[in-house]
Amino acid sequence: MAAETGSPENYMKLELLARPENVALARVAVAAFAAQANYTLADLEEIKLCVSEAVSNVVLHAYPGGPGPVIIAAYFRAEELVIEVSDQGVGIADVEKAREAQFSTLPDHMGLGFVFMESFMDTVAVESAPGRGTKITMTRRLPSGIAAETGEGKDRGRELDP
Amino acid sequence: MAAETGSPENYMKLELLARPENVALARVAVAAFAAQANYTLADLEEIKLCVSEAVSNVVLHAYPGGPGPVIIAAYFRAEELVIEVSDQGVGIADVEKAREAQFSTLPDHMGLGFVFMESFMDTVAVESAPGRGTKITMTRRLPSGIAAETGEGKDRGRELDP
Amino acid sequence: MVRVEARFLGGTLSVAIGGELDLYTAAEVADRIDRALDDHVVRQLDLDLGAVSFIDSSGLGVIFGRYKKMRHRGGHMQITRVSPVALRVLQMAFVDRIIPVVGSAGPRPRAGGEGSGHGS
Amino acid sequence: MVRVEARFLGGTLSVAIGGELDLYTAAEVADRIDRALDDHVVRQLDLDLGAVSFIDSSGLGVIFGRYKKMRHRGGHMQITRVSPVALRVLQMAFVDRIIPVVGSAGPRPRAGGEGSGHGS
Ligand SMILES: Nc1ncnc2c1ncn2[C@@H]1O[C@H](COP(=O)(O)OP(=O)(O)O)[C@@H](O)[C@H]1O
Ligand SMILES: Nc1ncnc2c1ncn2[C@@H]1O[C@H](COP(=O)(O)OP(=O)(O)O)[C@@H](O)[C@H]1O
Repeated sequence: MAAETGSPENYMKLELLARPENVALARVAVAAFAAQANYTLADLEEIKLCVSEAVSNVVLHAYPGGPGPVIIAAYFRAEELVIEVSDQGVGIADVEKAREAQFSTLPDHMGLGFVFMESFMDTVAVESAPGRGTKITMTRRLPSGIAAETGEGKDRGRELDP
Repeated sequence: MAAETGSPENYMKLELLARPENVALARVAVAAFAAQANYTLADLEEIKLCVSEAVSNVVLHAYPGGPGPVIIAAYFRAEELVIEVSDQGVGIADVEKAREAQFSTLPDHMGLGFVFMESFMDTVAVESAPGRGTKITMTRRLPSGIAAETGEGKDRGRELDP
Repeated sequence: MVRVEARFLGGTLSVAIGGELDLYTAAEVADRIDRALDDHVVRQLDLDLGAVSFIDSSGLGVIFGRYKKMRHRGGHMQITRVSPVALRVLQMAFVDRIIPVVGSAGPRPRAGGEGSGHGS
Repeated sequence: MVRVEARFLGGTLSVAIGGELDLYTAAEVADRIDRALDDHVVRQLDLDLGAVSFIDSSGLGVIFGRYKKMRHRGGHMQITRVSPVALRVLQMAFVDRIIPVVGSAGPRPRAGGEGSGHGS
């Protein structure tokens, strides 16, 4: 059982309404999933941060007419954890510009969301088109030794707070 | 924002592989969602327990040939929280019998899952047919005063551990 | 998210369980206790559930299974400490009427132990 | 999951934030600080982030927004304590190069306060 933990076929898919109070739920769920690999607590903090940024972006930008769905998927693949955050919202006209540091279409926003995602993840891909929603795919290398996870990894990994 | 918290339209839908290591994730996610209403910590413990029982049942019974998907949905409706746990597994031939205390088709199992769900939830409905999967729908009344939730409720509700 | 600590002293095996006792952790907990039971001639099994933060019917199954095992061997079993969360679940299933619960929630008594330690 | 505690004493408003500082809690935290800023003639804003368990760019926005407000009013702002998690995020965004961080993680200094208390 423990040996299968974090093995490639495991996945989670979470659908929520893109509202501020659901952002914490999204990051807690992904962190609890990621904890099945033996990431350190610091790793899990960084993963939480990136999920928080991607989901907050959907809340802030995707649905100006009122909250729509945000889908958070995560799975293990070969040597990495893959996290996808997608919406069916307005989309991004200029993805290059959106990814620039300090660029934000909202006043009073620092435009740091993409900066954080790129800092803490190994890869960040953005698929988006105006009117056709946005999908962010982030990957993060698994900690070494995942296949050898033991009861100790189980202990440590699940000690999370929301 | 806070006033909308826990309002009827909010929902979550989580799909996981029915494996033992995912049971904790399911109950943490639902508890974090339920915490948006101002349930007490004891209420949230009971909700966690029922989700754990329903999801464990899918892991144990639904897919003898190897793990398939389990879908955990939750939403607020009028005066209650609704939690649905469904699978596309083998189904239950005799639902009446399955719900009896101490009935289990597995040796060494105590047959307490349904007993717990019925003890801690206000209603528990089972839809199932052999070969067509199972859907458990549980409801639990909202704590009084949900519409009046304040920052304090926000404080208390989210202090959860997996 | 589960911790198991076992100590054997004078015929009594004392096992402290902490964390979450569910379908995922149940097999491991049962296995650790059973290994300790097989290593010694145990007349009494004392279970400390004071640090259990979550328990469901799979967790109860582990406890009840150990109880049956001790009975089968002609030994005794009791629960020396139990967290409030765990006590409610034990009571709900009437397990507390079968397995004596002699302690309750409270600060953990210092383990006095020269006994042989068993993993953690 | 956020706590805000404000004390005013001798021209200095001291605000301690605990818990999660994200999109959901940001507006409330900003609002509580701004109300305290409006109630007093504040020359200095001391922010204690020692108990912040999570912060993302929305949380940083609150902090940076208060900094801009204090600057605009001709006052000063500093961060007196910061949890390790929060420090990393501040550093990543170079916010620590703009807003002085004078303290670091450690046990929370006793609030000496006769100052007027503001909510919690
Ligand atoms: N899911 C999304 N839907 C629509 N637009 C988005 C989405 N995510 C990001 N954007 C756009 O990209 C810009 C930059 O995003 P980001 O770097 O996170 O900064 P911020 O959220 O602070 O504006 C946003 O201002 C917005 O215009
Ligand atoms: N999702 C499910 N799919 C198939 N069978 C199920 C499912 N849930 C419950 N059952 C059946 O109902 C019985 C009673 O369930 P329960 O009261 O939870 O006890 P236990 O899980 O200990 O057997 C199970 O033994 C099983 O035969």
